[in-house]
Amino acid sequence: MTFILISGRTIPQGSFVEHKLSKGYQRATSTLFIHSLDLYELGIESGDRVNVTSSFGSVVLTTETTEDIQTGCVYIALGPYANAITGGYTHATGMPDYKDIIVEIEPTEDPVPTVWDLMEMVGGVRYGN
Amino acid sequence: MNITITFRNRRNPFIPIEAEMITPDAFFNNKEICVGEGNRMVHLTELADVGIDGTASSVDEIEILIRGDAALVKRVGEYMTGGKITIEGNIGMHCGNFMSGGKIEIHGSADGWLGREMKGGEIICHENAGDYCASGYRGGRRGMRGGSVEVFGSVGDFTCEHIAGGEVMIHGNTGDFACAEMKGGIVTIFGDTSRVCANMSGGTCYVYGSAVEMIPTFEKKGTISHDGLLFHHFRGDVANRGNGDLYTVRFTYLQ
Amino acid sequence: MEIRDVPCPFCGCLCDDISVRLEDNRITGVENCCTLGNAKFLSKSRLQHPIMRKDGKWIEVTYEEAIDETARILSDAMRPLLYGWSGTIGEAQVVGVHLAEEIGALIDSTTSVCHNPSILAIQEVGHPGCTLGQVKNRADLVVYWGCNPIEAHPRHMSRYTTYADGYFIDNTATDRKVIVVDIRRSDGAKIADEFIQVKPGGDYLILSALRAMVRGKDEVVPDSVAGVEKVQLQRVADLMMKAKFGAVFFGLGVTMSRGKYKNVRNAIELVSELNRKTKFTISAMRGHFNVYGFNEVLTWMAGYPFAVDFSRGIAFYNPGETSVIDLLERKEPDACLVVASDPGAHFPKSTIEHMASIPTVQIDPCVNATTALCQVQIPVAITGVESAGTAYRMDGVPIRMKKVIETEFPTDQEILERIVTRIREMRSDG
Amino acid sequence: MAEILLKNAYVIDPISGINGEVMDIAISGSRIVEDASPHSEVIDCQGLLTLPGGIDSHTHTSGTKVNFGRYMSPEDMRAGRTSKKGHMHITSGYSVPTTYGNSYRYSALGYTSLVEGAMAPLEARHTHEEFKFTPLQDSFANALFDGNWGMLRAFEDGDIKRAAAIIAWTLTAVKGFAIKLTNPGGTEAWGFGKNISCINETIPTFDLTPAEIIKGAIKANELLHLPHSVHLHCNNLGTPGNFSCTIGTFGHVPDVNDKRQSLYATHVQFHSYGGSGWGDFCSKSEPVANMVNFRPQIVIDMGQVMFGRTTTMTADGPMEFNLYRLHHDKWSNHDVELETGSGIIPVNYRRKNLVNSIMWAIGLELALLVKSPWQCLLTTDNPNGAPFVKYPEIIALLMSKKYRDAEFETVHQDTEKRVPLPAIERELDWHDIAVMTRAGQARALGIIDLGKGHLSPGAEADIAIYPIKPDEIDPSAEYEKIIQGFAQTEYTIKRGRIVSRRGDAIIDGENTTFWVKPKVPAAYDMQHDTVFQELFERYYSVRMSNYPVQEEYLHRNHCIETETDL
Repeated sequence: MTFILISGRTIPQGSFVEHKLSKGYQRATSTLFIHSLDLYELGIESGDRVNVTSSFGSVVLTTETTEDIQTGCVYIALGPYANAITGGYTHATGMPDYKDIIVEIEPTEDPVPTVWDLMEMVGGVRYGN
Repeated sequence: MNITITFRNRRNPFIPIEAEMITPDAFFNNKEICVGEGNRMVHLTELADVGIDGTASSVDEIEILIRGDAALVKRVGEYMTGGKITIEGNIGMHCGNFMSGGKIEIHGSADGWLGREMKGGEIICHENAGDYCASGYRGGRRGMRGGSVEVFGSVGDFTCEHIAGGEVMIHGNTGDFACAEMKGGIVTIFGDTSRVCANMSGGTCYVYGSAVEMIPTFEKKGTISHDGLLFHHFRGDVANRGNGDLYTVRFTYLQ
Repeated sequence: MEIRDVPCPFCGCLCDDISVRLEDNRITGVENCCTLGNAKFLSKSRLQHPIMRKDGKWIEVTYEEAIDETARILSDAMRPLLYGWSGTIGEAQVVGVHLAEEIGALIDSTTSVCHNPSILAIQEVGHPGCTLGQVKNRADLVVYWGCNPIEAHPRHMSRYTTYADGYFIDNTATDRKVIVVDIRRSDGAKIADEFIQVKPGGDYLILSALRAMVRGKDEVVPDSVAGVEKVQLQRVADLMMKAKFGAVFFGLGVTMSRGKYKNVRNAIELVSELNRKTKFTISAMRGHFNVYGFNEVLTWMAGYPFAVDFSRGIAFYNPGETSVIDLLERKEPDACLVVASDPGAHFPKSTIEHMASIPTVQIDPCVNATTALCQVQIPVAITGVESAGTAYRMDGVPIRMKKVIETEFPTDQEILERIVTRIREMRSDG
Repeated sequence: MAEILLKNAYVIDPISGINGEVMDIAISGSRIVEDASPHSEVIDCQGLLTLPGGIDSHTHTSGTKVNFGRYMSPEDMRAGRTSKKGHMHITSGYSVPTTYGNSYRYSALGYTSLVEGAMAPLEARHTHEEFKFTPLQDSFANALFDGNWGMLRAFEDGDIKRAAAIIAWTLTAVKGFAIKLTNPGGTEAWGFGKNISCINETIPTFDLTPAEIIKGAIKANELLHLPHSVHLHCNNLGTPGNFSCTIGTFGHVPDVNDKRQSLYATHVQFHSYGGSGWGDFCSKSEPVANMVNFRPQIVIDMGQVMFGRTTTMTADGPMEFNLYRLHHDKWSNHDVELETGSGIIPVNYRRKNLVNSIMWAIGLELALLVKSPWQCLLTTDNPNGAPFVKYPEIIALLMSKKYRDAEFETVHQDTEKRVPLPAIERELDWHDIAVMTRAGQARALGIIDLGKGHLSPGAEADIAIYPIKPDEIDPSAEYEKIIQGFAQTEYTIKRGRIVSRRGDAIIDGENTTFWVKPKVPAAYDMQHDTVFQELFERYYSVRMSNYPVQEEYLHRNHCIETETDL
């Protein structure tokens, strides 16, 4: 199914900002908020994982139901998971399209990657564990 | 006088080159042509083969041909007053900035800010142009003021932003916010456009295709026939006390 | 021991009433702080020593080695990029700007990916604003547009708006009205007197409609705008015009949406228009505690608030060309120094791919996502906890950050100064 | 210690009573001394005009508002860019240059001291940060008190001493130099989008009139024995017919200080307008100048307008909004809680615009009609009337009737009917100019005793040497030479060091910040006053303990402690 993805700041994301490699930060930034009707359409339940794909990449996220967003839109906290599917084109304004990203969402059994995993996918090297 | 500049391959092809001295004027005045490559200044000949043929008694007798990969060569033709520049392939940002005379013809595509703050002369781009084609500078209140720009392909966002004069023709589509803050001049878009003429205060814009996400604060003035087609005539932007004319064949609002 | 009135080094609210309890040079308790600030004051994890990547593995190095390597990387670069800055003090930012000037670098801050559009808009139409205390004392109408103070600036409402006591406000609970415009029915929306749920891309169109209405030109506006009923917009326009003092706060919902700075420009022009009827101000909800400080510092030193290119020996500014995302997307930088921010966690994938492919150095107290992208990381004191200096609040009020605990770690200012000195030495050695 | 001997200098030093004497000046360390040491570096001035370093008693170069002027104007920034050169950092900006730009360009004009005209106390730290990067001039900051709630409440209660105590605490806290009132009452009214149109109108939120605020501030100023007088930006700036308000204001000023004026009224050009609207707008420089001529207790500065682009910036928020409505261009406003306001808009003064032409004439008329140059100082209210780089042209206009006439030919043709300028024959001489650009400022600011504005032994060695031989130039006819000569010094010397040579800053320099600290008895120490504390506790958005500007921001500084009558 096609959705519009919006990203923004959240309290949990903010409070783990100094601990970007923690489980808490991973949880806070890899949760996809989605309307219950849309979950129903996808045939999954809150907490199930989905593969989210834009024209810039794809990433596995965990769903969480919400009524605070309109159907057809999904919401995610700012962070490395959102960025895995965000493009670097800015329309020559300097600001990438963090909001209003067109994505395809389908259920998956694949695991949610860690932040280190994501960094290694772009050519980085994890430090410590 | 014919000048041929052929850019060679570079070790790091991603570092942009700033070449504001590539103008008929600089060659006419026999200037030493230096360009910026990253944070270093180098002689043009370090990056390109330069061939000069013949003489010129005025700037208008100078023709520059640019070959090789010039997609990251910026500011070509800046402040040019006459003569001609032909680019065989693509050209980098800010081509024809502030130009007041002469002609630039690009056989490939142009990157952003093509003809920024242009005052006169002519630019023809045979493929696409990037964002801010025929626009102004940051914070500037007047964009293109005179001359003409014709793009045979499509253009990016913020095309003709702040335009205050001159004539622009886009044969393909535009991105979002074409003709934003338009103050004067004439813009013709033969394809489709989005949120066109937002906040315009003056000038005239024709859209032969479809204007999607029309700004909701334009006054409908009926329809007119033009060039064999029926156009909806809008006046605005009312939100900005504007008095510009927007003519479009089709339009839709965001619902 | 307790230290009072400590400014919080987290968000742009820069709350300066925090009490910090100390035992043996360790913070054991924090009062008055929100969840976000609390987490920062009480944070324990940090990088203990400089690290460098060698043959794909991390090794520990001395500060001198790390600084040497950084100086070498920056000296060799043709298009070095100095990025970050929002999590450090003005005094360190000054050194950064001098460094950029000296080596012909590009310098940009996190502004580029948060309120850059606000600045572009301000540069087109100006900015009718005020300090936060002015809102606290006078505003009888507060508009939160595309921002969510409860999540991003948790004490904004209690210190400056909805729940704050004010000189001209008898009863803050009843005398202040709140309008929320957001794409999500956020917690803030639930307490609003009027909530406009806007469609993606709809902000600009709604702002235009409101401007026309404030001008008394309701008749041009169609019956619904971007899915919002005209009658609701009329109600909102009316509330705005009837206010004695209205204050608009806007956030990333406006700046990051399609159209970017045009959205902000339209919001500013609505506020300017409203000033013909009553008093109105507009303010950006700036994120990092000193993101505004970098804009101030770079402006007085180079003339522009962010995204400056010094490569030609003068300051050139053109966001979209000289801004960090565009530069990385086009693979221009051949070296990068990251100071006090975490682009690894905040930049689109393709851009950090390029960072990982060039020599990148990070100056930061903690291991973060960017660590993985670096060749070198130099740990430093935590600004505002372990080192003092100047920060600018989201409204431009400068506040001196405090040092509340002693540390062995050098400050980022010291490290930057040592890098500059080392580069000069290398140059004079030829 | 550096020692310099300036030989054969053509010296005009009005404070010392020297007018055009060719003499030697000896410098040792940072001071001027009687006798040169034999080790001195000798500079042969060859009869070049040598003046004390220039002092700008009202300019906007540093702080929140100025920086916002830069921030919002990339088109102005790109109009004045220079690259790194020797000790000089890059600079940007034409009408609002970067801090280094201000410092280098002022130094090239021979200026060694600058008074920032309007510092919001809450944001003082910012001003001091920029002072740090203004290396070639000493800095002074006028602190804004026009809407200071603590002070206004004390005035409401008729308690001048308490008002003085609050001013003393605030000046000390923010390291300010003098009391600045900008549109008193008006900036407070602007908090709710209103303004004040008359000095006798009660302001909406306090039971006070502007006249009462001004009179109260003058009394408080003298109770504190501050070096400078109250520094006033009158109400109704820029409004047709405002000259009566200006004259009315001057009428309220008592003569209470025998060393200097009791009121410094700034940029009076903007306050000398006749007419009932823009249609019959005209100059009222004559009655305003007459008023000044009759009242030695008043000193004004010109606020000269020059044609071209610039940026207007002032604490006068409502006035800037009016300008915005006229121009419909970009507009910034920044109210500062419990204290003041501010606004910024770009403008372009055009010769072909009648109002602009009249404004241009009025500034010159004031300088020519005020008899004593000590009472009318040269400013453009930089950058409001014009960027300070226009000073040489203004000097030439004042010295040459011929130049004025030539310029007058180019302005709007109806100007002649609205202004007295064409009929004014007066041409100022070298001495007048020296008074209007340094000596008068030093006296008005009360800093002669600190060694400013003169060249007698013991004075600070702040000296400007211009490539002008006064005996060989007829300023009246050769005005081009005046412009060139004042545009770039041969040498600018600051604290005994050559800081600028033919337009280039040649050392990094280091400036001194001058600030005042009135000695207040314990009973009047607001630090421990519970009512005053409550003002912070309840209404400010920063804590009282975080308000004062720490010593870290000052570096080299000179604290002027004053005895008080509290």
